[in-house]
Amino acid sequence: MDFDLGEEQVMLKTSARDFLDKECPKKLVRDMMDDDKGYSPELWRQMADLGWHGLAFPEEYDGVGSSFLDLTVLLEEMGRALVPGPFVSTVVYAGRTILAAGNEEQKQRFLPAIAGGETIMTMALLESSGDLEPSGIAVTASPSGQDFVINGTKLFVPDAHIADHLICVARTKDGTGEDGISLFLVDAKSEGLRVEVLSTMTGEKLCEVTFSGVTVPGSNLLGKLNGGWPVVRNLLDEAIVGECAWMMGGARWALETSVDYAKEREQFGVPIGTFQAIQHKLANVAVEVEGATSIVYYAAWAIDENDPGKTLAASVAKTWCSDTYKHATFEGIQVHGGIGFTWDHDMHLYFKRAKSSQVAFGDADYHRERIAQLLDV
Amino acid sequence: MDFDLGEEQVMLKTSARDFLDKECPKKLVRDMMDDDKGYSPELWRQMADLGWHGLAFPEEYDGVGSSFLDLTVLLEEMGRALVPGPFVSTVVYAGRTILAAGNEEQKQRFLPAIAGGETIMTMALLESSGDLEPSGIAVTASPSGQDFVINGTKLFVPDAHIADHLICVARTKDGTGEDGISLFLVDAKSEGLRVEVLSTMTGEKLCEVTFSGVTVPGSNLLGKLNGGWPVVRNLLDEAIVGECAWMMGGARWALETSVDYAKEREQFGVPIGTFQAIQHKLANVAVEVEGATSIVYYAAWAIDENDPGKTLAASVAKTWCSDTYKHATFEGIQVHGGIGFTWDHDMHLYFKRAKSSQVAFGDADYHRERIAQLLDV
Amino acid sequence: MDFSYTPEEETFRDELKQWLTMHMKELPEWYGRRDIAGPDVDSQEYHDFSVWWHRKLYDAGFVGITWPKEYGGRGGTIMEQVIFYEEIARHRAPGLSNAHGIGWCGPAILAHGSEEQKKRYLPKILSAEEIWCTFYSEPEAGSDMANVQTRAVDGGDHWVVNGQKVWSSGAHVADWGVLLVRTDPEVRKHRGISYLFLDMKTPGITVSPLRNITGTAEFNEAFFDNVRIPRDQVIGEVNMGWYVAAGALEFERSSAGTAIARENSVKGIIRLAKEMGHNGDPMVRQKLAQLYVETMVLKYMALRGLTHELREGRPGPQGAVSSVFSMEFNQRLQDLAMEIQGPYSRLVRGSKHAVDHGRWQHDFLRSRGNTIETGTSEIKRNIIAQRVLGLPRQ
Amino acid sequence: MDFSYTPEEETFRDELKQWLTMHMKELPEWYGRRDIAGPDVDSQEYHDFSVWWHRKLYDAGFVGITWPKEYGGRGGTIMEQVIFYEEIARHRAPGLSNAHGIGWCGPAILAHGSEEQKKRYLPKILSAEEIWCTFYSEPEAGSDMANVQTRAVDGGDHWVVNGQKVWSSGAHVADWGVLLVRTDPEVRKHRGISYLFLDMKTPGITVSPLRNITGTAEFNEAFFDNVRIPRDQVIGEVNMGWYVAAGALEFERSSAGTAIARENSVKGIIRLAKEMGHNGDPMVRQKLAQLYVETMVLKYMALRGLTHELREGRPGPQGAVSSVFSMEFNQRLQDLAMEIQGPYSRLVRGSKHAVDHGRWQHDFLRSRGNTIETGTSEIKRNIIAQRVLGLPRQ
Repeated sequence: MDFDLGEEQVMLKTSARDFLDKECPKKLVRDMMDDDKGYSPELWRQMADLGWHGLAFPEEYDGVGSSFLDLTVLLEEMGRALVPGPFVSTVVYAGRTILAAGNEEQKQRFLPAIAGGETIMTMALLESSGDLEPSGIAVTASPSGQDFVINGTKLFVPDAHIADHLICVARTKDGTGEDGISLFLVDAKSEGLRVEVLSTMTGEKLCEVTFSGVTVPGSNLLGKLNGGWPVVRNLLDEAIVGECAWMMGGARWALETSVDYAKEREQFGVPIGTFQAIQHKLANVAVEVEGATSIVYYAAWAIDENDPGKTLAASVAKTWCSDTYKHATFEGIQVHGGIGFTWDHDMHLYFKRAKSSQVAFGDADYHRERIAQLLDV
Repeated sequence: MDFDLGEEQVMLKTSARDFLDKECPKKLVRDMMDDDKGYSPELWRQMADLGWHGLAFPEEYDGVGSSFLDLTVLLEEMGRALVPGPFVSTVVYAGRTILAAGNEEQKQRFLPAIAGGETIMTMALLESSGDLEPSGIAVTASPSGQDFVINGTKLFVPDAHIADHLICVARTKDGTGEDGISLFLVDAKSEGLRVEVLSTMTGEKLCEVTFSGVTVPGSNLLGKLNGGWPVVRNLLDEAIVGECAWMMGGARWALETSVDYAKEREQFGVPIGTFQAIQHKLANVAVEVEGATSIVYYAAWAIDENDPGKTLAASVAKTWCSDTYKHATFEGIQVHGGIGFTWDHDMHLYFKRAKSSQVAFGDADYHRERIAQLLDV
Repeated sequence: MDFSYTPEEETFRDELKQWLTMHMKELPEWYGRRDIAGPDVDSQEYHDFSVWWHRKLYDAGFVGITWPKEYGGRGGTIMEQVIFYEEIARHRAPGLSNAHGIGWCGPAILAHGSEEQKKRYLPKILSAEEIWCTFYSEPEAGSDMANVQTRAVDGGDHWVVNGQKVWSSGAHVADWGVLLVRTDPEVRKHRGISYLFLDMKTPGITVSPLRNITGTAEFNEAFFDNVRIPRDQVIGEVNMGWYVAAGALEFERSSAGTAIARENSVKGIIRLAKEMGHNGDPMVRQKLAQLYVETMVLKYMALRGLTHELREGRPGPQGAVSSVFSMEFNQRLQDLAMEIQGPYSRLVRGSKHAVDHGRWQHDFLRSRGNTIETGTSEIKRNIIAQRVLGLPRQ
Repeated sequence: MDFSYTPEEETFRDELKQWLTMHMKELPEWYGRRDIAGPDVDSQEYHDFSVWWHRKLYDAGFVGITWPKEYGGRGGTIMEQVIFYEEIARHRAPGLSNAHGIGWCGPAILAHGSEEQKKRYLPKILSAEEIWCTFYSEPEAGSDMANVQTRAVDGGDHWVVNGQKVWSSGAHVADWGVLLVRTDPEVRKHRGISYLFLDMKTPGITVSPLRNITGTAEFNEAFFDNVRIPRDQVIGEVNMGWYVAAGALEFERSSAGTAIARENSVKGIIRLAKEMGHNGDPMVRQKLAQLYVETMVLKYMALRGLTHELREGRPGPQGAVSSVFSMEFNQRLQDLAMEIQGPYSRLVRGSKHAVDHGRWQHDFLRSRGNTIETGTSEIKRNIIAQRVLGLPRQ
């Protein structure tokens, strides 16, 4: 029995922590918030060289062949460091989708390029409704000879402004249900494709992507025609658990930083950490963070095992982590008092990320209802 | 401007507190939990002599002619003392309904008898669904010459086992909506009427009342035929606010008792009230109790003024008080530690009452949805 | 107990309503429009607008409603004050400017100032001809506010002040400032503090903006380097400044005004839920209803507290209690407003698709300061426990 | 990290499942039936039933799964222990009896007892031939558990014990009891305490039931009046009893076992919601889902804690953390179970129309003790803050 990280995972975690402490300081994070591209090509290259991009791809596609759980451990550390840039978009949203649904040619074309850090990709899923269900997909892809022509607008697409290719989730058949949805690999330089970067609270780059008669060759269909939604659903499980790992890493930073501050900041002649109100506030956060760590690792394991309970586990993790990250940073600001409310202190970087992660891939209420359905309540 | 009790209300409150401290000790409360009747005829007589029963009836019916707010102040103190017996059933559920909907003859027949403490009454409203909406009413009253014949079963009827008369809410027309519901004054000794006392956590006497072809004369119709539901709705506002006053009185007892204990109980060589965890716990309860007091007085005022917002105010009060009373007693037990968990300490009497009041006349979720409807969300 | 209004009060309300209906037409185009973004809240343009509107209210007799007439007030009743806040909220009109002058400095002068000080300063505080700010907190005096390190040394006809203050709101636009300084380092903490005030043009003060998590800089740090303040610029007795600062709760600073304003925020978030199409979601309905419950409780609790204070001459338990509640309520409301927007909550002012020009995002971020800035929630709960409930100090 | 089971573990599970399927047929008629009320939980009948079932489990080798074979245990793995709890829960089978013997007294003997003590006492604890209870709390030693006043004076070949204990669970049916006594009043609090044990038939002990808010009396007060305890009936060193009592977390007492059992409670409350017709209520669905989330988090947190303990030889932070969480979780669950019943929640055991014979009502009331009985939630949060997070003591 073994319900915690193995030795190699601990090593991966430690080395990632050390690397990011050095190469991804908060100065970089802050600079990238205002940067047009939003990422450091140098850091991107370094991470690729460390094998991070290909960590969870098989060796035949130049990957490391590690598990999704290993990737989760890495994402936890990236969330702790708030690594800016298109890592998740490229590796998880696009890479894992291609791995799951692509044909051999597509895999060979994209996965080694991702693993090598040579290409940036993303997925264009959400639209104006913000809806995660098939009913939210209205962008169409109509057959035209051997090609498909895509029309419509995608919203909240991460990193589209720097992506070389996008996976576009589109309707290939009339309707609002899950049948008739297909996935397309779209070259970002295609004619008729327009990207506008939106301004976000966290400085993350979310984009509006407009498709005005964008033509893609039929060979760019990813997976089965009209059978794209199960692929999306599968990817959502992974994306959710990845997001949770990121959140949990950030929540632990907020906890540890607050604990450190409470030990050293004095008021009334004693460290504020001696006050029971502060002690219990942080004890509560500790309970939540320990719980988050446990459930995220379990959910990641369930994905690796393709366990029938993986979707349920992902929803459980997202419900818990949404609340945890928020509380950890809300209390983080409170424990820091005025200092925590300043722009100069780093707590707000995490705090804002917590709020944005809370609504990413469905908030806690959404996932609780989903859990009720999965449990057949 | 005057947003707090007036001088006379404060006097009423003080004298009620003094009287009940003396005449309604916890020994009596505990004895009545196991008593078949569930009330002390002596205390009942004393309260009537003090004018409590007729406090909110006009003088022409031997009442004192005070306001509903005055009655609320009294109920607050009765809730604090946990006065056992059919006061609320008789005075509020039955008395206030007769006052609102009865004809002159009915008022003359019942109200002075109530005011004088000579009769015990109640209302038979709920049925097996526990539903507070018209759809919950399935007991029927069918015309038969000048009479009506009632059939069906009522549940959770308070004090029916000692009542002289009941007001029965019954369907006089097929359907499930609010049209076709009528109210009848039923002599408790009527043939075909059977009362069975249920065992409750609080020792309150709730009854199952079965009507098997109970015949009541047409003159016992209270209010308009088929127009009974608006009377019920109006009574529910008053019953809710009365329940809230009762709850608020109990919550304040729990708060004060816990504060007193925290001042005197020592652990680790100091009073436990010096610990910030205890201080903040009780501060939170204080916030809730102060809020409860303020909103209950406002809701009672709105009833006196027949303010168009009175239903909304009642729902707001019930939402708040449901949470408040529960928290005050949950925390009350926790602050008292092991002692608070014993049968001998009085906290559990309040704690159980808090749980039962929580679900009486709709819990907080029910009222929040009702508020959303009233606000046209 | 009487929550209804007298005929005189209804007349006052009518007068105010008419005034607002007429004069709100003069508000700038961006005000109240959701399709146009207004100026940044920390901009000069916004400050000018705020003072301009304040002076119109002042000229119409709606500022300092309960303040004595001889100092520029209306000499009216608390109930009129309540009505003022109700109508301002109902009309969604802008509120008053010079918040620290009216909420803190003015009341201190009114309660503890000399007759000369009252005559000289109060009218211009009300008219916002002179903007005031406060210098209370210091880096080492946050929750422990009595730990004042800024020193004022007796220099004969003046005080010489040295030290650092933080979290001074509006210091960059203020004409006058009040400051807590230590004038006697020998006595115990709460004693030996004085409440001075100074012309912001006095040499030796350096004010620098403190950017907060919203990205704006409504607060400031201030450094006092041998600042000379005339000896008579003290409010109340020397060394008794702590008790001046902790003085009576004024309506402007009480939760009653805030509570009434917050009813409007609840209406605003209900409107938001409808516009985002989430008003049918049972969970959202529950949360909105709960906010409404809380705002009602807050309002009547604050009003009851006011009644208590008027009757007893000192704040009742409801005061401390509604303060902590009011601040946390606003945080819950702002947090929910973000939740309701789903992925749109991530977009801020200036972005395409941002809801209401990112106003909610700003207000949400700003709200996190609420449980810190006027005493942390922890300190307020200590006060409730110790002063209201009488629990022993450790 | 590996949440899956080895073939050996699956074999163990199959064996256990077969055993349960066969032997649960022998359970009394009232067990698991919702139309018949069973005996009161504090009745002799219930105790006898509980011991009877325990012995069957023991005879089949399912008690003391991780305890050494030489002391009557199975000598198995922690994973088998996990499987045991899973299957007991899945089959809704009764659990073990002699909870204090197996959870507290036995482990203390195992860790600190002499070889002779282990041989003499452990097998009969496991077999429930001898029921054990604990005497820890005192009227003045509640949260401040080290404030032990009960004195044991050296009487040569025996100790002479005087004092009062409270909250002793099962003392009225126990054969043996362990007790914390002060053997050296001169040294500071945590030192000078010893961990004695005694035959419950020893003269001078008076056990009287302590009725709790459920109306039943599972706890007791006990008075020790010149009780003579043989000198060798001490576990561990004299004056070091505090550290014996605060010893290693055993699986039986850990939250892992509880967490697994609590999955079943969640299933039970979902069934209740369906039967009451409230499973379509969106708010009820949210609350049920949240309970499920919490039970999953609790389970994996507790299991991770166990892994940590096995690897490091000492409990990890997850231990203290999951204990406070587990207790409060059960309170939330029981509270919700009442809420779901609406007006039916008011009816108790013995009443017509009572849901499930009032079982929920009893469990709800009983749950209020959870955040008190094994250390209050406040004390546990202190421990998390100080020992896990390393925050300074005051």
